[in-house]
Amino acid sequence: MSAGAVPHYLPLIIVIPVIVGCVLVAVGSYLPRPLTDFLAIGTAAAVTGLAAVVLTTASHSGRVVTWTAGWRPAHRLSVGIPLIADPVSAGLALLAGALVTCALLYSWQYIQSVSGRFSALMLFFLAGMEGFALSGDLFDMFVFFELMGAAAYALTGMKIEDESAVQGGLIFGVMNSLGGYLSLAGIAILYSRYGQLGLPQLGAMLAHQRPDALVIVAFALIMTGFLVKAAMVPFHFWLADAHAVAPSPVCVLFSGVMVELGVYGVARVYWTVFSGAIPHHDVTRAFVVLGALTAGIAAAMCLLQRHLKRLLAYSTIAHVGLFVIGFATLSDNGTAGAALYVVGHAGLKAALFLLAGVLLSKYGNVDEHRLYGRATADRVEACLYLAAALGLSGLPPFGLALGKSVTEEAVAATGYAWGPVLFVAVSALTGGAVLRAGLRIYFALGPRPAPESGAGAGEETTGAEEKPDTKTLPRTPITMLAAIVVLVAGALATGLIPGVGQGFADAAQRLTDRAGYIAQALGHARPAPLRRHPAVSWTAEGIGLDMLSAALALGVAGLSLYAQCLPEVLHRIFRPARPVIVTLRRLHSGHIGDYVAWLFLGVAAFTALLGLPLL
Amino acid sequence: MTVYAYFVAAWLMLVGAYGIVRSRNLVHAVVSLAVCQSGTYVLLLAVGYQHGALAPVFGSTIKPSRHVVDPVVQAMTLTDIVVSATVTALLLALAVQVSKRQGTVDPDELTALKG
Amino acid sequence: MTVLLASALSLVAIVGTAVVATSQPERQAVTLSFYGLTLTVLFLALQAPDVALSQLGVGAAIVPLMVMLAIRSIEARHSQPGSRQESGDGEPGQPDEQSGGGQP
Amino acid sequence: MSHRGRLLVFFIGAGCVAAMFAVAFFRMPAFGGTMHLYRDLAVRAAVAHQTANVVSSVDFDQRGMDTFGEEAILLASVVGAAVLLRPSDEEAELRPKRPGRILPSTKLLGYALLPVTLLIGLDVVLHGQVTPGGGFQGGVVIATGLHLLYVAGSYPALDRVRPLAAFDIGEAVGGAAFGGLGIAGIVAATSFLANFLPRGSFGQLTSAGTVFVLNGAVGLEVGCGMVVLIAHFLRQDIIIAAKAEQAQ
Repeated sequence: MSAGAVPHYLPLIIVIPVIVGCVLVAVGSYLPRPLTDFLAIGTAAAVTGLAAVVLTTASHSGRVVTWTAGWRPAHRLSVGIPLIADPVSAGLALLAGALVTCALLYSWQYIQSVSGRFSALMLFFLAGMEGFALSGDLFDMFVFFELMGAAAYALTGMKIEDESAVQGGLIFGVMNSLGGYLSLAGIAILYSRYGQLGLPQLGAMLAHQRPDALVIVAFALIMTGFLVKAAMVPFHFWLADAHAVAPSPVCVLFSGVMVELGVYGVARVYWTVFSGAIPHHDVTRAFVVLGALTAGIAAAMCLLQRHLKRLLAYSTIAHVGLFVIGFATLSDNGTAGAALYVVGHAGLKAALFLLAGVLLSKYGNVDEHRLYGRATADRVEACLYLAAALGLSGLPPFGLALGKSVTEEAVAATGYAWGPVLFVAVSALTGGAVLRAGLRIYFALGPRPAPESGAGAGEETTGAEEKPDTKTLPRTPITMLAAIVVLVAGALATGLIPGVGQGFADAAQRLTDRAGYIAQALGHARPAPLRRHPAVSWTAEGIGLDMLSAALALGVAGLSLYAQCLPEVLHRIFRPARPVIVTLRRLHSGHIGDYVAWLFLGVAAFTALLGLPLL
Repeated sequence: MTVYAYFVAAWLMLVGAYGIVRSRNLVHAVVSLAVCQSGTYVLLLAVGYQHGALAPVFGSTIKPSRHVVDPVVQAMTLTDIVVSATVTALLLALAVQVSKRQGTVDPDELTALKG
Repeated sequence: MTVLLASALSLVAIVGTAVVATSQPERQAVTLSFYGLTLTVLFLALQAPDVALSQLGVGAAIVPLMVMLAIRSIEARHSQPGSRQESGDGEPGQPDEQSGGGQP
Repeated sequence: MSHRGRLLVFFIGAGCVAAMFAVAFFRMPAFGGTMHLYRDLAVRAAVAHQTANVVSSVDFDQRGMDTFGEEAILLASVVGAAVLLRPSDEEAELRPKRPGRILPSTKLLGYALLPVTLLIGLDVVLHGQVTPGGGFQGGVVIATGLHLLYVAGSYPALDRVRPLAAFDIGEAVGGAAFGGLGIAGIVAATSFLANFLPRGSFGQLTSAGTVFVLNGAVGLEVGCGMVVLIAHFLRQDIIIAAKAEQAQ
């Protein structure tokens, strides 16, 4: 297809998965399993290919814009809905497509799919993510937010034989819906004054306005839905519950791209609609506080887990906290670094979840303590796990390390000198926890943990009763391994391919360019030429910090493996922390009422943090 | 009257959320969530209302004019109602399964997910 | 007109509160259905016949019906262990008068 | 958290959120005011496309993308409910018990009302572009109507007129047709969901171009989808039971 025709075909990225999903619903029960699997994987791959074409076009022409149903804007107003792909949204569309392809490849033949319905739900989920990433309209974003949600709740609760799965799905559903409704209330409030819903139109109207209470309240409410999706403290409770119980290939999508789409929603809506009205430093302050709190609490929770998927889920929350700090710098480099961080993280975390799924299929549980030494024969898996875990803690040359170092530098440059310290500490703690689990499971290092040991016996989810995603597998199927290898290789490639940093820096400039977005969406304006920017690439200092966090992660892993063998003095140092840990654990109670109460307190706190200094 | 409708909407949202917080039954919590969402319908339609204006459906008797209430909020509310029905259905299905697996639908007694 | 709107709004607020305050879910299906009807009236008063029609079908009939069916499957399960005879009075397959919008 | 602690946290949070709402509401345009920018644009656009029901024009023409997403949500949740309410490994389907005693008048009313509601539903679907209603509303009426059979006391009768596989296909065809018409818009007029069919004259049954066809697709999807959705709940209630119970 020629470059000029690309905008016309942009909606296909959203429509094709829905249509194929319909086909699977209609005839899925009559087709043989390989055919439905092939159809689903083929569709996901085709969507990925389309997204790649759009990304290429967008990085040349700035943005790919299409107004659905042909309602082009006049006088900066329109009745239609635009789909707008700038490099960041097209990149996310590509990431979502690629991860769904890998997840479906992993599921090939093995994940129990009731007459093609698992594949159909995955495709609807894909459509929701693509729609959310590409939409240029507030209400339309809400619709696709809900589509993501509807498919995701069902996918979470799929293993109906598993008592925690259905509860996790329910909690996820209630929290996300509540967040969505508060967002919708915010949209209605904004609409009452401005009478438009498109992001570019609203951005044009709000530019250079003094923000009054209506704008701030609307902003805070709209953000709530996205922050719930992004699992920021104290909206994060649902994530660990949902990830712990969803089938592994679904976790890949949750951790790899859905949660990040929440962060994207925050960045997109702030940059295009509100950045002209709400001063930058207030937004930076609010989100840096939120991100730091999230990263800290989640890193501590991560270290406390023995349920492998729950452990990985808390590590995701901690990393999302760091992404948010990166985007909150509101600088080109911070944004570029955080975007690169997201992509690098997606590949590694996806690989780790799939490895956890393999363990579950082979050994019947995901409890780190029970799995001790069970998988010593799985050499290939052990290597992949070790590589992914070290990559997660920041080991170069994975793309994650590059993103992390660029973000650290930008955060420090914004005036938060403690930023790099936090980044290194959180990477070391979460990476250490992941490594600890791997060293126990694959290498039988450290003393054998007692099945009922730990600070909070009876107060935690162990993962011993988790129901497998598949029939018990004697050995790892080649399709599963292939999916994992592709993911790890992809994560490595983002750090090694020259020019990747440059591409992300250009993409970040497009995301933060409000005027350019509006001009190109509402008119036929050519994109502004890109500013020259400092190189986004490996630096000696960054590599040093990355190596440091990887080394510290190894240290953390070693310490917690051999905690029993430490001298009494060291134990005494940690004793005052015990009540804090117990309280922290108790707060994650799995009680829906608690979570809703925290959600409202969170909205109030966030609004106060953002709005009070402005009034 | 100038803001009464808005306050009714906010009341419904908050009272629905309160229902979830103090709920002793997951089905009750799901229904409360539906009440919370109905607050958004009321808010949307209230935003688009105009005193004395007619429904935005023209016909042989009503000539096209601008003296109608906002059709856009109505379209949004329609979507919202579909979302409500479908989300409620999924959550009820999950609640039914929770009761089968754990033998209770009281959030205070559900213990599968902790820490 | 204003009086009609104000009373419809007040009714919705009161009935909505009543739905949340009904702690026995069996009765909630009924109050929810009634709440759906009050919302329908409000939407008509707000000049939104399209929305009122959907609300009538979804909010007053389909959703309460699903709530009722969900409650019955849950109750049937809870009265089972140990006392199989007891479940006889909640005989499945026999519709009771609580079917929200079903009653003509 | 304890019950009291939970309520305390909630009341602090909700109190602040209520204050936020209040502050915003007093800065919003007053209820019932005359300033509705989008309304003015939408009415003009609907008239330009010969669509008498402006809400239908917004739903299927101007903001058709929203409705496409909405239909996908419906499909996803119907499939999701089917997955969640399937009989689990320890369960099996039970033969439905004989219905209890039903008053003959209730039965008669149920059967008599069925064709009436179906006709009303069809009418609501077909006239969506000119009168209030449309595919969604009509589909819901049809789905509700079918369940009058259940109220009339006959689950077997309901089961006969409701071959689930066919309804699954119906809902999928409806959803796919919506997407397909959207793509046809790209082919015929370069943009997704473009209203490329002849638009007829204002207020007629055949007016409004694609709005008419899309209404039909949505009617099919919603009607079938709602029936399937309720069917899964009914099945759960009536015929799924633990294998152990069945053995008795």
